[in-house]
Amino acid sequence: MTEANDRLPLSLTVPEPDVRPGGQPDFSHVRIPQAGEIRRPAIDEDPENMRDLAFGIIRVLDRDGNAVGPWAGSLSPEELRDGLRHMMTLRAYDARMLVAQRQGKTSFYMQHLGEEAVSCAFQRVLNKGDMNFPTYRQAGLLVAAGYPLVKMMCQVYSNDGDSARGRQLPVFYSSKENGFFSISGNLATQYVQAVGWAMASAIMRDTKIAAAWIGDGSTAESDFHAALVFASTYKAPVVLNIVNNQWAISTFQGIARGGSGTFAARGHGFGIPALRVDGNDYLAVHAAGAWAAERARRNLGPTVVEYVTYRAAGHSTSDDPSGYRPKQESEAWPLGDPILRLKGYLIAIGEWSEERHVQAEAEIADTVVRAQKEAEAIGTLQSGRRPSPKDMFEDVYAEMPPHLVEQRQQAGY
Amino acid sequence: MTEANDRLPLSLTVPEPDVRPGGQPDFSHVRIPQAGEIRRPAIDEDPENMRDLAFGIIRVLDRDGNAVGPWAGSLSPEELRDGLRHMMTLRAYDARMLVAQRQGKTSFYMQHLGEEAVSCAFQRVLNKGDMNFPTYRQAGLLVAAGYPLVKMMCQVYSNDGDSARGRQLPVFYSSKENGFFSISGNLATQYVQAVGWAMASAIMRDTKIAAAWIGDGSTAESDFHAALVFASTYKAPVVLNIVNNQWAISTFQGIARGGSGTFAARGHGFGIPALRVDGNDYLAVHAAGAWAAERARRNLGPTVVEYVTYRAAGHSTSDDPSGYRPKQESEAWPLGDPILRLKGYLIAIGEWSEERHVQAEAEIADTVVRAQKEAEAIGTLQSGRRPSPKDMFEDVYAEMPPHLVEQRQQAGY
Amino acid sequence: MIEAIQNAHDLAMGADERVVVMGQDVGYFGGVFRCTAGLQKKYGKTRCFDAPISELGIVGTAIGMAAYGLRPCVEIQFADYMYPGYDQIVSEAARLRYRSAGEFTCPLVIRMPTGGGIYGAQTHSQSPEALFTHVAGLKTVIPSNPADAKGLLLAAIEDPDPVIFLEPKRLYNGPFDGHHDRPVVPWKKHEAGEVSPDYYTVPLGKAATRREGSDLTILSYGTMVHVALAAVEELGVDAEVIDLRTLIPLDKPAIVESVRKTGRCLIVHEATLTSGYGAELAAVVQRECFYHLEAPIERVAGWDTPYPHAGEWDYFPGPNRVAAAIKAVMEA
Amino acid sequence: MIEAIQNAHDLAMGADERVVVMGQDVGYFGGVFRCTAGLQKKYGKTRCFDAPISELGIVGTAIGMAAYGLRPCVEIQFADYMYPGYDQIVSEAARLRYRSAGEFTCPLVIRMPTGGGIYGAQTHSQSPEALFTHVAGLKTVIPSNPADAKGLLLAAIEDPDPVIFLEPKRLYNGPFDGHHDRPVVPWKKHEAGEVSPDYYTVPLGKAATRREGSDLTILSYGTMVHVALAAVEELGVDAEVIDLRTLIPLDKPAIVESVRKTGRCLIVHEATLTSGYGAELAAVVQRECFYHLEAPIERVAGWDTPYPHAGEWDYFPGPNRVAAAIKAVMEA
Ligand SMILES: Cc1ncc(C[n+]2csc(CCOP(=O)(O)OP(=O)(O)O)c2C)c(N)n1
Ligand SMILES: Cc1ncc(C[n+]2csc(CCOP(=O)(O)OP(=O)(O)O)c2C)c(N)n1
Ligand SMILES: [Mg+2]
Ligand SMILES: [Mg+2]
Repeated sequence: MTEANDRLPLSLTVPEPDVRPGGQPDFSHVRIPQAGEIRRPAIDEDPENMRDLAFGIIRVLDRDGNAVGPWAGSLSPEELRDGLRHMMTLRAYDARMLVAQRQGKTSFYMQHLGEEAVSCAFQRVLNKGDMNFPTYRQAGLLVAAGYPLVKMMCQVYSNDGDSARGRQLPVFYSSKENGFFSISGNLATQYVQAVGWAMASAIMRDTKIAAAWIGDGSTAESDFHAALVFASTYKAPVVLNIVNNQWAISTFQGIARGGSGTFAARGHGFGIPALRVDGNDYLAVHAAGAWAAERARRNLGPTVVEYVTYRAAGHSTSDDPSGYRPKQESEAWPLGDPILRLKGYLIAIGEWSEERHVQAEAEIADTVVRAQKEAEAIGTLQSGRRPSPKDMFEDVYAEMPPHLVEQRQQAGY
Repeated sequence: MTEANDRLPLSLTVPEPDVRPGGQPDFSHVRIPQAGEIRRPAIDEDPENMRDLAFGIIRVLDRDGNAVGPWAGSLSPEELRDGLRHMMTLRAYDARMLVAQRQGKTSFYMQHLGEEAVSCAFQRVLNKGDMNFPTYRQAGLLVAAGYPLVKMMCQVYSNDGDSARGRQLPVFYSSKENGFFSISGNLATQYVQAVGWAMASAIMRDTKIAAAWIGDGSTAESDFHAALVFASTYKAPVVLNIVNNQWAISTFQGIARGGSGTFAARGHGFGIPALRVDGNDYLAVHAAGAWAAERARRNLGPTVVEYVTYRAAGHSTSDDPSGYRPKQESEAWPLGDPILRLKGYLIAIGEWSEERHVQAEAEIADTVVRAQKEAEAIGTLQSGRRPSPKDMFEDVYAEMPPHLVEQRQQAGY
Repeated sequence: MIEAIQNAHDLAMGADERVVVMGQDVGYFGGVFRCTAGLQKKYGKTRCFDAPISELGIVGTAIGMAAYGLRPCVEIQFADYMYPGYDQIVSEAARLRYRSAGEFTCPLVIRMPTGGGIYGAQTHSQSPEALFTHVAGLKTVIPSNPADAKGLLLAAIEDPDPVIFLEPKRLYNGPFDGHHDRPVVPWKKHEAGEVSPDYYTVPLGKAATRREGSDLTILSYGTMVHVALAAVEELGVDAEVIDLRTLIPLDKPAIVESVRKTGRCLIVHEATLTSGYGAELAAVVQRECFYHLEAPIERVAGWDTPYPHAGEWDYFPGPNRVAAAIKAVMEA
Repeated sequence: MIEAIQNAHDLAMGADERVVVMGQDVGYFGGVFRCTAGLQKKYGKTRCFDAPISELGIVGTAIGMAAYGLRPCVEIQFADYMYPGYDQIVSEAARLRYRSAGEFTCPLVIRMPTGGGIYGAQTHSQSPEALFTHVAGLKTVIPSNPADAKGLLLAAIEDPDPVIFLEPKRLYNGPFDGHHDRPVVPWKKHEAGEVSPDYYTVPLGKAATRREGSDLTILSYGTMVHVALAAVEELGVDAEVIDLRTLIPLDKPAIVESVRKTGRCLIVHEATLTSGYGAELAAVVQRECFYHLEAPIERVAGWDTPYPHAGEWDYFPGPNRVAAAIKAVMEA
């Protein structure tokens, strides 16, 4: 070993977002491919031959409201109107629940503003019996599956109508029936569970597939790696979704992503094919999701899909993003608003109109308000019918062991 | 959601090695590039432009004993003779310690048979002050650094000469002075620590670099992922070594690797440049290690290096590989024996001879035996001078807290 | 005990196709301790297979499988290596039923060899049971002999909730009374070494009294049951020795009845003393038996240090330490 | 308390360039609880920076930094999220000095907000201290007021070994007596809310007596100290209330002296009861004070269930439960 004092000192790189509050958002350097530009490989394409797809952005809707390119055409106008309604419903629902939280009717809330297309469109590629392992920001999966808004609200209010007995933080829904796995507060844990669930389906020679969900920031967690290792090894029938909404609370995506250009690229380390998609383009999300789901169903194994989107609101009701990013950043975001984009397209092809849209908005507002009334008639976090404290001791185990019986008695029940 | 009963049943893929005991080893499908075939990129090459290097095998020594191609020439004959001696010493040391274990002089031992080049050659690319974070299978780092064999043996014997007071399993050495971080029994944990150590050097604007070590099987662990995330994000000056010796106890490398062709490819998910090297070629290991170390020193960040080698012996003294792989597999392994290859090269260039080799073997055997006598004069696990039980209570904390003082007294000390 | 565990797997897999086995080296090779030998051959490689070296992945995928409806029984190669999977165990397996109010459940068994006595040093000797007993939603089981190991493992696999199944590795090949310098006794020479070939279960939550006595009660589990029995015989004291078998749920009635009878209590485990499961036992016993206790409850446990290699037998709480503690309890 | 913790960071970083701060959102933004506000601006982004969401990576790299010679002080955003880093804490940070006989050491502080009371439900409310106190090689600290928080944190950063620093998040903005329906009291109205701007340390391993008394001894820490004091005042009982401040090493003399004086003991913590740190305290007290105890030691703790959202105040061991237990101890 030799001495190396002649060396220049090292220095630590700490990635920074381009702008901070006070600065002018500028996304001009973000390369956004044209709609229709990215090719659509065969379903059974060798991952090694489609590396480019992890670095582009699959887009279907162009700026003029046309659906173009090889990924277009996966949905009928009827289905697209459904999709529009789902996204509008989710946005209206979010808005009401946000207000309800501000009114003290619950403790906490998390919105999807700007990201509605991702979960709403993806749900439509699944079959009954398939299972999502979502994060807290995919309630669109439930909305698009037709899960009752009242039940969602009862969960948010932790009232007596909550099927999880008020045990979970608001927005931590669960619905086996609707292919929505119980949400965990511990980031990323669900990702590897989804792989196990998919492995089970394959072990049982079943036909069900799983969809794993994770945020950009959470890909840094260990569970993400384990999920890719196991999915890659056992060729599990699972779609490995990554929702890159640019932010993890106050931390921009560059901290989790590091030196790779994209999150989709993570798949390449495992020989897993990876797509990168415009997450604000309902048609693109659906087309890419369908492609990946089809791979899983044909026993071709996992696919990584990165949805490029933007978290337009705060991380949660506990967060104020103006502390770490310019207020105008959301508007400057180049991929636009998913609802406006789909609406524009439907109008362009003569399947929708401004009038119908206004009417739909009113109908949806009405539906949401009625659901809210129904839910609040049961109760909110602080008033009305709430789960009994007695319930607190149930479901720790299938059968209550003596020490919990004793504690329940001590608690007075 | 629609029903999907028309689908064919899924099935689980469980990768299997090509042959099991009773079968005939056949490595003919393993593509091994010619020596000299793989290009040598500039030190500051963009990772995206050198993806191919994760899929080839950098080789310098060809079958005829020539050193060829762009990676040749990093070492003088003198240095190569040192390298040969280090590898021979390690092999002789292993052989003695294996016998010592069989004789009951210690509880456990792990050999390097067939993998000597990896650690012996890599050590020579480091400077004083740099730090290895090794696994249990890189004792060559110590041998090549000139760490006394007697001290190594005292560790193996857990005798009173063991600087770690007999606390650790045999072969779990530690030497700060020699850039050898204390070995952990928990696989992979050191990998991310190496990244932190390297980050510290950069934070302090120092010039030291770190080298992380991991086995093929252990890359599945979470720490591997965390290491790549942090190294990639902060551009830590670290070399991320992966020793692919084909086996993790009884499990072949395909289980950890999954669908990616190589372990080096893992780097691509993070934009980290990756090399894949003939681990049985002393010159290739040195050249690739030097390239990666130079990147780190120039503040260009981490490099993944996969060493392709073969674990010729059992995993440890607790393991009998004939239970899970053909006995002849080791001989069939196409990359040959690292000692024989370097010896052949030195002879071919006129810098060594059979006679000198025989003489060196005798000298080394003598050195090892003398060291062993010295170590055994202190003691072995079951006899002689052993660390005092009193020591057991030291070093849990810098200062012994009252409850440990009490327990030590209870123990009679 | 290895054969008993292997046999329990075999019977469970034969009886229920939802039982799958996964872990490092458990497939073709049959496990580094051979507890899964022959299973892959018999049931196929999609029912018993090798896992990557990721305890997180093993537990995490097993949770997904359990939620799907399978009954995974997975192996962690050594209890010392469960930590990478601890988040999935604590935050996920233990809570899934609760947080979904029973909509999703996790019938999962996580087996792991535990304890020292094989010169495994600090990373092959740990007894982390207290890290499980503190977690609501988990059951924790630890057998002390082959017959129990089989029956408890079958009960654990049948159980609708996650069960941590700790296997004292020093007992794999025979009972061990702590006299490490004496010849190894194989199980076949021990009465509890006889294992019925039938499918049977030993219920979770029930302790076993290994020796009746009136002088004091010794609470123990796993390897230390044998050590305690040895110390009792050597001292010639009339101790009641209770083998807990299941730590959670705890068989409190059996413990309380015994200590109220004897008036004295010693707790023996191999895990480090501080915040070990013995603390919980002491807290329970002093509360439930306060007016019957004639002496302070003593604990014999591993020292609050990592498990050293050379000093293995200085660390291990052998019969001498147990005997000294018995004397202390009797003479107090 | 937030300002006190921020200030301790500031002073430590100013005094010692080896002190570096890392964690999720701790950099530009200053932490979700604002405990690191302004540090990046003042000391630069290589001394205080955001980490990826990998608790393993945060602890693992910090161990490497500590081994290098730095003094990392890292934040885990909630104690509930420490599990992915638990292996690195237990198997590595806690053991590095021991296994290398002092050649490599790990002067590392791991801060994490703990406890409930903010409607955080099961994944923002946990009190996992017992999972640290069982691990040899770790020190575990938990302050109950701003003055202690600052002095203990500075002592922890100075300490040559890994220290787990638990911050009761319900105390961040004021003392909390458990009466959740009463108005929030800010720290500035509380005597311990006054924090000297100077650099000072509060030694690890020393408990503080918050109230002297002769009827019984209450052992507690963190938020529950305030709850216990409230219950004592409301009942009008003459209790001695001890705030442990450091769980490991434990200030045993202070505890033993007090219980021997009062003859009765109640232990109060928020963590789940079974195998909680209260068990260790009960085991120690019954042994050391056996002949002075006039009643069984009682424990008031969180129920052995996950922390529910809607039922937060049914779960939290508030003044009523503490008062009932005081009565039980006094009347036994
Ligand atoms: C294991 C764990 N660590 C930290 C947190 C705290 N936390 C909650 S959300 C969040 C950011 C997640 O960001 P991302 O994955 O990008 O998802 P997004 O919120 O943007 O959808 C953090 C750090 C947590 N819940 N779990
Ligand atoms: C966390 C953890 N899990 C499991 C083990 C048990 N174990 C020890 S070595 C080994 C195989 C490692 O294989 P590899 O990483 O390929 O290294 P090699 O032995 O081939 O050098 C296993 C599974 C361990 N030591 N630590
Ligand atoms: Mg995000
Ligand atoms: Mg290997």
